[in-house]
Amino acid sequence: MTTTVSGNRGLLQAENLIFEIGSETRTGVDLPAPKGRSDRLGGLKRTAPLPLPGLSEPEAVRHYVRLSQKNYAIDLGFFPLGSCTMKHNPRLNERMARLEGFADLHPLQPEQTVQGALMLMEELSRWLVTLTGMEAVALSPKAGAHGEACGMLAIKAAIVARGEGETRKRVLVPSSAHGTNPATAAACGFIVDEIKGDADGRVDLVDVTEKLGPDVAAIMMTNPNTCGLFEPDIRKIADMVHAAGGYFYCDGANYNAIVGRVRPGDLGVDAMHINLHKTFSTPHGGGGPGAGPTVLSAALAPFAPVPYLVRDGETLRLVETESGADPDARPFGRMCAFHGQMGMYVRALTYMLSHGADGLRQVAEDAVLNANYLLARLKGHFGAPFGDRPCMHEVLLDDSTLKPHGVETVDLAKALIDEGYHPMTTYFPLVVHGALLIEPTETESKAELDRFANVLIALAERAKTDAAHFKAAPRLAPLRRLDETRAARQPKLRWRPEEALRAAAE
Amino acid sequence: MTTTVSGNRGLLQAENLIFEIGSETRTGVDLPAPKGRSDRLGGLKRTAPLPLPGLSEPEAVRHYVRLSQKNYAIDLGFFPLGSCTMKHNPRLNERMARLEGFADLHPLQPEQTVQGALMLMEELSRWLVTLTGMEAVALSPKAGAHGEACGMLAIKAAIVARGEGETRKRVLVPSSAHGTNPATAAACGFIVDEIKGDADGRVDLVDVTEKLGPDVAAIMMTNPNTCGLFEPDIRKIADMVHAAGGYFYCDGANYNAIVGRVRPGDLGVDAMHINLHKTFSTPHGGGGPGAGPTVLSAALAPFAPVPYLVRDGETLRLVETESGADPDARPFGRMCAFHGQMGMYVRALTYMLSHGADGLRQVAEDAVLNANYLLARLKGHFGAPFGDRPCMHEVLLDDSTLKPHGVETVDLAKALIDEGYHPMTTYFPLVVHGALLIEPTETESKAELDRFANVLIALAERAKTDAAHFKAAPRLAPLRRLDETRAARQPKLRWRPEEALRAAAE
Amino acid sequence: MRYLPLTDDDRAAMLAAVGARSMDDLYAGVPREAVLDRPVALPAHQGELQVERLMTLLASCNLPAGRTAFFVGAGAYRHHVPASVDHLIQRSEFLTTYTPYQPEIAQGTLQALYEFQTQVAMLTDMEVANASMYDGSTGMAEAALMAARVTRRRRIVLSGGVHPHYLATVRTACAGAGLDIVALPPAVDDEAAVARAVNADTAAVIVQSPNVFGTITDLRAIASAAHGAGALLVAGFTEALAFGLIEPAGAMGADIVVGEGQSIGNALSFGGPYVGLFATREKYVRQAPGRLAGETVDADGKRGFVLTLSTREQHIRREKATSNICTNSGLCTLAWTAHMTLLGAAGLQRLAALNHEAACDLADALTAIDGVELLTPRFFNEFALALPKRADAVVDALLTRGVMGGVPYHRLTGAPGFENVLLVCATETNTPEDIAAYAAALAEVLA
Amino acid sequence: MRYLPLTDDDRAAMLAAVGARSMDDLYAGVPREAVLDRPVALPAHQGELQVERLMTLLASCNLPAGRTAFFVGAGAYRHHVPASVDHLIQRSEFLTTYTPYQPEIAQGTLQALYEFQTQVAMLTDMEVANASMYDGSTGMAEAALMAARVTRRRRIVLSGGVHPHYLATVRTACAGAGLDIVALPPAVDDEAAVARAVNADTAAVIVQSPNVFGTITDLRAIASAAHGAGALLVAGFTEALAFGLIEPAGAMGADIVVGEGQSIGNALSFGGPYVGLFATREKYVRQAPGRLAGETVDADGKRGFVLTLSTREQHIRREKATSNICTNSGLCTLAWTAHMTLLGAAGLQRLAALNHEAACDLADALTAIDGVELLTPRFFNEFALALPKRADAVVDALLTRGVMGGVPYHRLTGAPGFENVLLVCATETNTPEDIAAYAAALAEVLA
Ligand SMILES: Cc1ncc(COP(=O)(O)O)c(C=O)c1O
Ligand SMILES: Cc1ncc(COP(=O)(O)O)c(C=O)c1O
Repeated sequence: MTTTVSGNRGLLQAENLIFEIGSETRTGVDLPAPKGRSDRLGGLKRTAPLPLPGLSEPEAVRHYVRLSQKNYAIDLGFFPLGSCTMKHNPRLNERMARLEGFADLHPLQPEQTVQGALMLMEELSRWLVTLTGMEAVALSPKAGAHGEACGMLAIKAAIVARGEGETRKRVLVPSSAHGTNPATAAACGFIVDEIKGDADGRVDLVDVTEKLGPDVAAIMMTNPNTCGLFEPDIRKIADMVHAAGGYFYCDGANYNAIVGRVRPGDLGVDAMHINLHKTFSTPHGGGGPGAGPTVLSAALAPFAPVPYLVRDGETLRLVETESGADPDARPFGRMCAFHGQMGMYVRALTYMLSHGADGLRQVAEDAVLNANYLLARLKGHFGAPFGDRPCMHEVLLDDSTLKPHGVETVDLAKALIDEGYHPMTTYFPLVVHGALLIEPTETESKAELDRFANVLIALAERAKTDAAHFKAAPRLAPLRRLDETRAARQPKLRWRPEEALRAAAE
Repeated sequence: MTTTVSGNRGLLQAENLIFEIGSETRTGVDLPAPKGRSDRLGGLKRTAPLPLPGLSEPEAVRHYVRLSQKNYAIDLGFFPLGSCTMKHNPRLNERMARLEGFADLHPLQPEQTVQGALMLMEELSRWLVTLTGMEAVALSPKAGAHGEACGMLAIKAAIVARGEGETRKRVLVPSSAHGTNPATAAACGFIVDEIKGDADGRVDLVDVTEKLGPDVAAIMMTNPNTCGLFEPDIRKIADMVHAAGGYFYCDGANYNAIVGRVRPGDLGVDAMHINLHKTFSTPHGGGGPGAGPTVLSAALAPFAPVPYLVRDGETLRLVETESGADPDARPFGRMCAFHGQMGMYVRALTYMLSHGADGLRQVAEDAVLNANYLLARLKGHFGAPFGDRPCMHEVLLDDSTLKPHGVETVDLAKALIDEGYHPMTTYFPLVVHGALLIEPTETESKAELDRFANVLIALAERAKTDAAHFKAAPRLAPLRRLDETRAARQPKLRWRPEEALRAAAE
Repeated sequence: MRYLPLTDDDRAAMLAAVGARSMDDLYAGVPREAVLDRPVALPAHQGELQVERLMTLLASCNLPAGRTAFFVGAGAYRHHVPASVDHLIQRSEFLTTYTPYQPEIAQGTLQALYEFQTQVAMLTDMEVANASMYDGSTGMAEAALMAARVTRRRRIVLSGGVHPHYLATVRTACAGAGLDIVALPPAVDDEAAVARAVNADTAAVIVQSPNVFGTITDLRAIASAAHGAGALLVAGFTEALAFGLIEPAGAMGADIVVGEGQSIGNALSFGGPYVGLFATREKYVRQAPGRLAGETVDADGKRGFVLTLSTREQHIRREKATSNICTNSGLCTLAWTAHMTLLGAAGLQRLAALNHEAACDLADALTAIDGVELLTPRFFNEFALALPKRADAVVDALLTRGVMGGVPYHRLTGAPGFENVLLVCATETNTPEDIAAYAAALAEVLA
Repeated sequence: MRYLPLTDDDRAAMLAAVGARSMDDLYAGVPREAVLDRPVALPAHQGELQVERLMTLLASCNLPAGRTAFFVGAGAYRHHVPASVDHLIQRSEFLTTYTPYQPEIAQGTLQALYEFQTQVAMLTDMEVANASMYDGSTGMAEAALMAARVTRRRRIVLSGGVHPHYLATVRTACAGAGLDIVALPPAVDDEAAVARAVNADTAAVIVQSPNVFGTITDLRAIASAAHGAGALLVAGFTEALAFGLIEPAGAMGADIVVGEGQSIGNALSFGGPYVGLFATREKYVRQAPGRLAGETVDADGKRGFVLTLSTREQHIRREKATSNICTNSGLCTLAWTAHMTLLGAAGLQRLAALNHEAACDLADALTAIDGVELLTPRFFNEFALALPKRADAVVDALLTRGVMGGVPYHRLTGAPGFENVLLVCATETNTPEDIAAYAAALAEVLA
């Protein structure tokens, strides 16, 4: 291997921490000098050290550009991370979010100066409510998990309003659920009761039936579920839950598979969050921000949190406090300061208008077609637990054909990195051992899918004879496999000035 | 070496030509359907094939993002390409150029609707004229070479106006000049007469003296010159040329070394282009666009081309045609349609306002200091033809210490690529064999310079024992060394549809 | 459709490969009656030009802050963000990537998060910080829940200076989780009352400094009251920039420091997305919510970064997780850390000083007007005024004079009381002319 | 100063390392009397916020095209450019790199140029194209010079339909080089006259189609006249988009096709930067000006791209170069090729059709007004009208009605004649309402 003096490798630039390259006296901004007038701090001037390093603009730009090139991204290649819906993020969305009339707007400006923003929220609500066939939407939740909390708190409020607050505490959550579902239920003060999956990757109807009872507040189901399958008995389950006096929370993370083709409202759903950063193409940004508007059924709509939107003839206003709420509204509270993720509303509505009702339907169909195409190409080469029938927008495979040769899910994932792909979601859902959850989305071309399938098939072949190749992967990424155990055992969560002294001393 | 099935290597994505991945029926735009009304084409509807491939937006974005990652850039690392002034390109400039009030302005809108644009041009002119100590500026030239033509045509017009158009045809050009200088002189109908350099890297005063005569129209000198040195006799040469009835064209590509510290007007210069894309930080964009406003002395100012700016009290207007010119103006013609590189004017003025008079002076000083620092660190390890005295903004080295070991300039350059650096300018200026022209610019930190110097010194050491390392470089770039001879011998300047058919047949 | 690469030919070929006659075959699992046979009743797809027109029209129905003399704060602040920040966060490699689950190809995001955590810890003078919460208010709710876990108690005391929206958010989250909220009555400065409210059942005392009235508070007395009772001190703040000038909560005994980071690197954007900063003591880190980036080495021994301590998190711990948070404020943290890196200590201190001076100048100018009283005893860049009229009417009247004069406190509570109190803020973006214009307009309105 | 990484400490250390006492030592080579001892009399440095304010103020003194019903063309065209184009060209790796002299680390730029050249050749139906000229007008000048080199003749004939700015640019460049210009008198449609003007001394016949009056011309007769006389046919155009609908010059016998590419991918930007498209026959390529990207292989036999045939260029051939051009329109070519890739043949054809229909609708609406006469016999998206009044006065009067109505032809020449002729253009950005507004306003103005 060619070694270099610089530590760089061709275009790949080594880059130290800002604490190692910057200094407290350098800065990348020019500001006028303060006048030096007397202060009004009442003696609370900072005495603590402030060792924040500064960089000049050229150094700062280079720092982040160099870092960026160590990342994989949708714009760079196929990113089939199941459940995460890594679809193309249109650039028009970004441009619209930066319009002065949206970006330079304070959440507490007088209402007469933000009518355009409120109209946008009203229009977004109309799209979400119409697409899902629900009664209302709470826009403010800031991500999917936050939307789950919003829905579960609405359910709680409805139950309390019925006077069953002390008795209905149990929430049924399938074992295949995303971790946020049980975590949310618990955070909202519910008791989580896990329900099994059946052999077909679906919620076990018998188990649900048995577990339903007067203490059940709700069921939290994902549909299409995390195995990439539509829950065929969903309507029946909804009716059973309703009959038992409970509510039906639907995790809408996979709504992109059915948008425009199926309305959750027609399935008996009472509450469902919509990850705008999944179905409606707002960028994931390396972990966020997202947005999790939560649609509500007629039963739950009165309990929607503040702020909510009210139209008075020509003008729109926000109800921002519980005391300001209309007589028929019984908001359960507030999810966050201000009005939610406006920047994401702009992007999502831009996307909706671009695709239109016809295009969104096509989005769902192409996502499902792409997944089924991959399933057809791959199922002979990998374990495909539920591969005997069509999937929705995701293909669930496992490492059962690799394991006998000493290669498991994580190794395949790392080998894919060398091949220039972001791995699929691994080891999720938990109901399948060594799960490989592939979500192609609708924004991949057939050529890209074929290339990916060819690589996976070639790797499956190679696994038969060359486990070492997989165990040593990745070799071509900016770093080799990272020691996650060490990171957790001896957590080092920040840089400390002592390191600089030590480095200088060495 | 790890081979991959996909052809990708980790993050580095293989990417085919658009002709290989797109198709004529695919598109990345949505347009309403034409109404199908009768046309007014007079039978000239296109019958020729139109095999232009289209890509959907996700595919197109990915295509160009992948391509981009195969480029080196200032934002990625040190780019010491001598004479090219690869300094940081501030992002504020980009934002300002995109203000609707500048970007969405048609060059032929009524003048009362573009007063802000004309004020900007006036302000830019004021800065350029004040900084250079000249009489006037022609803004419209579109790059340095275009500015050279502007200056030389002004000189020609002045000579013709004196009735010497047929007799003064010779232009003196030093052998160290950039290729555009002789090319420009010839394109303007002059006869190029090369003057020698002296042993100190400067124009040979004796040669100039001997070659001056009544047929000399002008001298074209670069100052600081292409060896990175200030021409110490410049004022004397200017006086001699003027005394002989000629004009002094100064190539201002290296103006960044003296901006704010020396005014070319004080040196006797009659015309000088200013590469806004060098001194004033507008981005090079992989080869352009640039901008080459050309400052003129009082002697040449009347001959400035149209369009030029006139202030009538509160309003500004452009003189766009020769017939519209003021009585005392004798424009030699027009350099281009419209008013030049407005987008670059915005960026350059933004930069000037940001740095201010004080900052621009500091720019020159830091550029010179950085170059001298590198010279001090490197001169013991490389040939440094003029390294016995301070340089300006560039360090000129050569490969004389490497050659005995079988390593030459090109090999060092390619080895630098593996080390993560863009090579310096090589084999220019022609007056030094195996030239290595390093221009650090003022936007590099001392740490970056030290790292670069360390790498160069280590490579100089390695060259003594391991020429093979250099001959085989680069190994770590997206491609190995390219066969430029083959490209020139069998030019293949475009993709052809037959290639697709052939590929399909194979 | 411009975002869809499949052509009709592709679709036909793929259906054939799959062995389906039509898409209906693939949706066969859906109950018949739930399948829509046509698009819903919403407009059809449109081109960029058309969509851009529509969105621009909506945007033009707003009055952007920068088109007025602008003095609105109360939890969101208008600052100048360097152009390079927005350029950098729009880089594809940052914008279009996910949570860094595969660290070998996510070192860019991970190193930036590690740097962010360190900067937040330095700014607040705390030991460690997480990789962000949704915003300051949800962060404060998480802090309350965390304090309850750490202390195994259920009583949460909040100062009357806490932003009413934050209070409502904390109340909602804590009610869901079954904690008890003791909210002190609205007060500009209630240090002593807060200290008195702590008792042996108290999990956390929550104070904000700067608080919604702009008041900055010496937390040391409250900290010792809290610690004496075995409670944690949760120190919130409305404006992260303040710590460039004022003593950080970490230096005054806070156990958790949490607040809104928007003012560094992020646009106002009508309230979101923002970025919650969350710092704590090392010993409590295993009870902290949210992602944490940590240092480790790769198989060759090279330094690298990973998400760590994930056994706290929902995807591992499910109903026992420290929080249900998954997606956080990724790209906003990048904007924050990039802006902070451009500032550095020198730039941050100067910026903070400019803000404080502008606010002092504004306070001088406005309190010179008859009947205007300054309520806030100590402040950074924001303060509360008592006016001789209802604040909402004054704000409306100022608006017709080109001034956005602040937030009527009453708007935030909707409850009776404080109707004449106006929250006013000044930043480095306010010119002396803005301040003069405000004073002139207010004098007119109150005359 | 935010763009300068050196601190004063750095400077001192570096001066010491260099062995200089001060910067004056390093400028010792400069004649004493020419050294300024203080900054020139211009303002001092300012922060981003201050500079942004100033530039925004200047920008606000303009009336952007999009804020009016806009019908101005005459060589620059307002089209919608997809948002992704501007995003892509702002990528650091494209924006902040140089001419691809080191091909191993410039394949991004080089492949994009190779694709650009191919697209230009396909669009114009020519064999090869170069990597761009500064703009259409300078490209036309280069074409004249090239034709003179190829034919070793000096006479250049230009149609009276050539844009007057182009004519002036060609005239200036050719005069400098000592060529003779024969410019036919301004004419909307002078096909026959052009053919007649060719003689045995003629190096090139230059025609534009679409020309400044919007006229599109069947070039076949002119081509055979030119070729019969041993001259080259240089076919210019004002609007590259036209070739999505009209027969390209390459299919009608042109030897060089050259014109303005701005309308694809590039903003109006008050006239620049734009991008000159330049295509020719393979046999003439060694006489062509400008950069050329070509395919080759690397040491491992992998396909790659380089700049090639550089023995034509100034840096090798110096005074014998085919042109002095060095920097060209790099980033504008990238915008062009990216936009063209998004369009593809299908999108291009549709876009061209929409433009043509808008122009036809506009012509119908305007010629319905008494006294308005359509001069252009065949057109793409632009045409000339004869008005009953001076066109400049009409344009001013239209402006007060919110309509930017076009360019008075007389503005382009400044010479007597054609004072009543107005050049009018419509594109896909004009709505039916815009067109109706124009017709209504014009009727009023002419009433
Ligand atoms: C099935 C499912 N549910 C919930 C979530 C949580 O959504 P968020 O990350 O937006 O909080 C996710 C996110 O990955 C998910 O995949
Ligand atoms: C010394 C010198 N002169 C002239 C030029 C030509 O300038 P441009 O490329 O802007 O035409 C250059 C460009 O590299 C140069 O370095």
